Amino acid sequence: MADLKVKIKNLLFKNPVLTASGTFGYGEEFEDFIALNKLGGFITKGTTLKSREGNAYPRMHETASGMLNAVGLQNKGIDYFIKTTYPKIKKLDTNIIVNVSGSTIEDYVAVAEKLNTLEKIPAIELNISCPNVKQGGMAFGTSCKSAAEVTRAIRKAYKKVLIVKLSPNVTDITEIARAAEAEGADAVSLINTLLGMAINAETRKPVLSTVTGGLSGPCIKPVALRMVWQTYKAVKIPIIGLGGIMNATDAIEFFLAGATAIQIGTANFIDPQTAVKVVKGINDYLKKHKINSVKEITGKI
Amino acid sequence: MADLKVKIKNLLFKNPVLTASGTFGYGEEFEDFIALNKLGGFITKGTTLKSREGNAYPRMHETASGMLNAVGLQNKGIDYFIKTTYPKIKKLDTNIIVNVSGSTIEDYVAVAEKLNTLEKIPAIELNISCPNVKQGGMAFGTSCKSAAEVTRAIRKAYKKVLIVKLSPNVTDITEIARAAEAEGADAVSLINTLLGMAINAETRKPVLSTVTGGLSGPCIKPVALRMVWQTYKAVKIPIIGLGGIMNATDAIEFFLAGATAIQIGTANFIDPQTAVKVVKGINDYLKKHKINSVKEITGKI
Amino acid sequence: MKFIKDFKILKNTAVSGDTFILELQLKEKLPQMFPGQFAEVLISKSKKTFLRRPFSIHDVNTSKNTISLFVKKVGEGTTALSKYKTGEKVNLIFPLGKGFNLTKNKKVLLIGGGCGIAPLLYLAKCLNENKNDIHILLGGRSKEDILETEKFKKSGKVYISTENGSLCEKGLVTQNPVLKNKFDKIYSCGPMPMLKEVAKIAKQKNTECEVSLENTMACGIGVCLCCVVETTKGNQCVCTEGTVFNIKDLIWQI
Amino acid sequence: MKFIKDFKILKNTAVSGDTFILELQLKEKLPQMFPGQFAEVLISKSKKTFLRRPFSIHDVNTSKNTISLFVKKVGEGTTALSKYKTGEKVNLIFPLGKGFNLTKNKKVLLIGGGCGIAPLLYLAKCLNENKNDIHILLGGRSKEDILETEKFKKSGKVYISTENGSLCEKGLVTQNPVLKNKFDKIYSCGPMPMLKEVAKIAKQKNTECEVSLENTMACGIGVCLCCVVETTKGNQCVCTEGTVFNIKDLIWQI
Ligand SMILES: Cc1cc2nc3c(=O)[nH]c(=O)nc-3n(C[C@H](O)[C@H](O)[C@H](O)COP(=O)(O)OP(=O)(O)OC[C@H]3O[C@@H](n4cnc5c(N)ncnc54)[C@H](O)[C@@H]3O)c2cc1C
Ligand SMILES: Cc1cc2nc3c(=O)[nH]c(=O)nc-3n(C[C@H](O)[C@H](O)[C@H](O)COP(=O)(O)OP(=O)(O)OC[C@H]3O[C@@H](n4cnc5c(N)ncnc54)[C@H](O)[C@@H]3O)c2cc1C
Ligand SMILES: Cc1cc2nc3c(=O)[nH]c(=O)nc-3n(C[C@H](O)[C@H](O)[C@H](O)COP(=O)(O)O)c2cc1C
Ligand SMILES: Cc1cc2nc3c(=O)[nH]c(=O)nc-3n(C[C@H](O)[C@H](O)[C@H](O)COP(=O)(O)O)c2cc1C
Ligand code: FES
Ligand code: FES
Repeated sequence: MADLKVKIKNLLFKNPVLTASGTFGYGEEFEDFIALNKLGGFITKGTTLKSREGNAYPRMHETASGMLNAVGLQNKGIDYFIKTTYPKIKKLDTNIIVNVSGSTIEDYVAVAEKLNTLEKIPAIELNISCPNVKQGGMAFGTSCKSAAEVTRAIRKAYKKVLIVKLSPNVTDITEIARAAEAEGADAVSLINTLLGMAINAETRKPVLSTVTGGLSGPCIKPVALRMVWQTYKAVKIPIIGLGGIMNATDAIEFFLAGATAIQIGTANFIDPQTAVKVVKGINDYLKKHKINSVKEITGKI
Repeated sequence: MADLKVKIKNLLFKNPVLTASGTFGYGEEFEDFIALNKLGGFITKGTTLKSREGNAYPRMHETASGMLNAVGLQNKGIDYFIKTTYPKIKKLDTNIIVNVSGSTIEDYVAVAEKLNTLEKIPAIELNISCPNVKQGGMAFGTSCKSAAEVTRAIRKAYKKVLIVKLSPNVTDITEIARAAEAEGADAVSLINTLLGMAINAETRKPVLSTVTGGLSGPCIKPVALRMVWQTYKAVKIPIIGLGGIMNATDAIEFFLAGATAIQIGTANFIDPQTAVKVVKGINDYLKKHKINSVKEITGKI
Repeated sequence: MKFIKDFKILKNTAVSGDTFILELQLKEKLPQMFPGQFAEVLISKSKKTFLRRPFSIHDVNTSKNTISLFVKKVGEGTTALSKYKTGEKVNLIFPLGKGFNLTKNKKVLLIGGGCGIAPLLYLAKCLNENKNDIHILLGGRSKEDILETEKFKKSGKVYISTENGSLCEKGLVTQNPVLKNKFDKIYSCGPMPMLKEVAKIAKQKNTECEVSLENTMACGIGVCLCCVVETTKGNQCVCTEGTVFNIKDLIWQI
Repeated sequence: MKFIKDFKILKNTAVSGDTFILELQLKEKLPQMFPGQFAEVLISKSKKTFLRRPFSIHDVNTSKNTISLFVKKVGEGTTALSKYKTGEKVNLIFPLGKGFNLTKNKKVLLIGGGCGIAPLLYLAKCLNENKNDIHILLGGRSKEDILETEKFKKSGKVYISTENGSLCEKGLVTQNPVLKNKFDKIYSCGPMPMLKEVAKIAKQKNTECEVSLENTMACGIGVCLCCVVETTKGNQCVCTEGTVFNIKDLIWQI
């Protein structure tokens, strides 16, 4: 067994494989398929201060090697999470990270403050990159100024590990990453979905109720890899890489590009066992190449 | 037969199907497969002032539903084009548009001026979005200021139809489109390739000699469609849409999103007859939906 | 409990020009499955099919340890699936969704439009075991769309409507005279406009009515939140809270 | 003239564990094809294969109107191709590239490493028709990699090297004693390191030498400019200016 452990600030992950927000529910949904404690961690669906109904149906469209979604942060709100979901999952032996979403800085801060008190939530992922909600979400993630602002506010309010999730819909992602780093982010995760669109030629209407949506899946992997590599050269904090990872080879590529850990997103829909297969595959790769620890390959192209 | 004719400024296209720069050589290469005069037009490989050897091999990597390229504008230069290529293709009954590339404004201008004199070149496509050349190319296309500057200079130097080809690697493509429009572009074409990257996990090296390359093919279609739609709402000049078009349905989607004409790029590699099939398919669609002219569906979602 | 398993294709039978039945065998013993449940099928031989495709469980044969899917070719994925041959493997996530609520000793009407008949065959069988008085109304555009009639006849009385009148009653399925009768419960699956019409009729007659919805799905297991329908309790996932809904819980813009 | 055509698979024959020969028949008369030319094959049943895949023309049978491809399974596309069955169709763009320059009445050596033997069989046949004195050197890691020997023997004298010595000479193909002899021309195809070694030997002996390169390709028809190799005339497309190059035109970092 190779050493798969990685650290973000003081937080230890038994392995570098997490699952991505919005593709893994709150973990429980996968218990029939995998042992959750085999994961380095999982990231919950984007959670907001108040419960949200999300966008109107249709919210999904398949594309070439990927999909568009326009869920719009449907969730039951942070209080429901704390009261109902957290007690059910807190015994899990893996890192549970809450993806914090919002449309105002005050909302973000309020959610983060509530999460401070949950013993078994060691980290939050600040989602400043959701393309499917009008105010907030992506708007914060597409300018350095607003990314800095929201990170600063959350950094003040939240004591544990703070991961900032970046949007790829920008001219220069390294600028945003540096802004988050400067304001005290402990790590950045990238990428969220690319803003895309689908049209039904027969009905001559947009497919999604919101017209545009977020593109995910293997189609975006080349863009994600490039952004991880650019960001690796730009910041000192660890990077969590994601975007189209379907198997261990993809994961290795992200490590080589500069990721300390990775997340499995859309792949969970196609094979709900992907994440554990990736853990095994990384171990096999390291053994085959006689590498002791996964940490050794981060950024090593 | 539905009316497939479209116009960009005063330039008439017999149909809205062009082929994209860098995927169609100088036309001749496709004569065994299709009758070039069935096309609305074709756009030459990016042509620069001096001949260029391009980047080192390897220059290509297949990705999920797409490919990365890092050709780096290999071409024999504008003088070779004028002396050797132009005489061979000028008799073709279709619009031959030269894709003008460069790394300084002076170079762009010099190429454009030479093209002024070629009777059978009714338009140029100004490539300010090539991600594979260090200076120039994409750098011009990722800020409003430099996009405006280069467009202004070319507009002064070039008398015929000026199309500016935009980069998708920006936070807001509508800004750049507006800048080009303000400086006198007659049309914009979008999108060029997304900046991506590939890594070989076995060798632990980047696949491309230049590390990053341009992503094209159906994987980028959702992003391209979105950008065409955004730009359609932002500018008054016609839009030439491209990015992942593989068939007539894809083309129709681009018209609905706001394109006046479209280009076939990577699809030419998979089926060199794609462009003529798309012409036929657009006609079939219009007939089936009882629409007289392709112009009627531009932007009609 | 949900499973992810490879099934072996025992038979791929063309039913009509554009429909076929896949009979799929599992090596280990099949878990219990309820009518109205579905499976998410990986179509690995289709170049353009990225996500799994959901199909209702059409029939279950416990002695052969098989399930069957009734599929209509509508696009890349289903067309590729139609070409799978005996002996090939397909991967399924199953059984998904909650299925229909089964009545006992009641007079029930099953209404299926087009390939909406898919979940109704197994439903009819189970209702039959529960000693219900079963009436089955099948509809389609023309007689070519009316399929599996003989199989349905084994569980109940069959009524047929075709839009062009090429078989039995002419008109929409929702115009069939059998709907004038009183039933204790209506079960239905088919295209949305039909379901809405069925719901309207059931409401008017104050008849209990369950419909199975086919919203587009990415995951089928309740995590992507793409398949939602508006209900009295807010947006609910069709894949986990449905696919079967009692119409009184749905907020439909009828 | 290049063509884009559907071919029917007459036979798909496993040659070894990871190689197979596809025999492909064209309905209309085959155009003339030269040894060393290749085809771009659309592998439509492979989910993950986006671009066409290039394969050398291994053999041509004008009486059956077939060509054959000799393919090694190395990834998704070739593995999917290996599963195609008799009667299925594959689409080809062909014939591509310039092919080898054929000598007449000369003493020639053909050197093939691994699946680099693919273009050499048809080459040997054509050289044979041209009344050359043909010597064929085949190399591989072990005897399992030495394939098609009997077919080659019909056109010339066959020499074999295996790296592990499990068949004939032990060592690299470029260490085979036959290379000590004087030839008028050497033709070679195989992995890059082997080709470079062959080129070195040919240069030393001042022997005319042509090699066939297998640079990764997107289009195969000279428009993407992805497949270039450095030559004395600058970067040239392997797909149109090659795939066969005289080594004196190549600038190799030997
Ligand atoms: C719970 C559920 C159960 C289903 N059961 C059956 C069944 O038993 N038999 C059967 O034949 N079909 C069933 N369907 C529909 C089936 O899933 C789709 O026909 C299939 O996914 C189409 O795949 P494709 O790749 O062939 O089509 P695509 O190429 O993806 O699409 C072709 C056309 O079908 C439409 N389409 C795609 N997916 C769906 C969908 N999920 N629902 C409705 N339309 C869609 C598209 O909008 C498009 O117009 C069911 C759907 C759901 C959600
Ligand atoms: C002109 C030409 C002629 C060829 N003739 C033959 C032939 O007759 N028989 C034969 O078996 N193969 C031949 N090849 C190689 C063949 O094209 C590749 O093996 C094939 O494209 C791999 O496809 P895949 O989808 O199975 O592999 P992929 O999954 O795409 O890749 C698997 C591995 O193969 C490597 N690879 C992919 N494409 C190429 C390539 N073009 N050249 C070298 N390595 C590659 C990849 O880097 C990777 O390591 C030829 C290549 C060229 C350019
Ligand atoms: C259906 C769906 C819902 C998502 N919801 C969220 C979310 O709530 N918060 C968030 O930060 N990212 C969300 N994402 C983005 C993913 O976490 C991930 O960044 C993206 O999908 C790219 O990774 P992938 O290609 O591996 O899926 C969602 C993605 C999908 C497909
Ligand atoms: C191999 C290759 C070479 C290209 N060369 C050029 C070029 O010289 N100039 C240019 O403006 N665009 C170039 N492009 C970009 C295409 O013209 C087009 O914008 C892009 O590929 C997206 O369209 P597609 O997805 O239909 O291919 C090139 C693309 C490819 C794949
Ligand atoms: S399909 Fe994903 S939640 Fe229902
Ligand atoms: S493969 Fe495109 S130019 Fe050779």
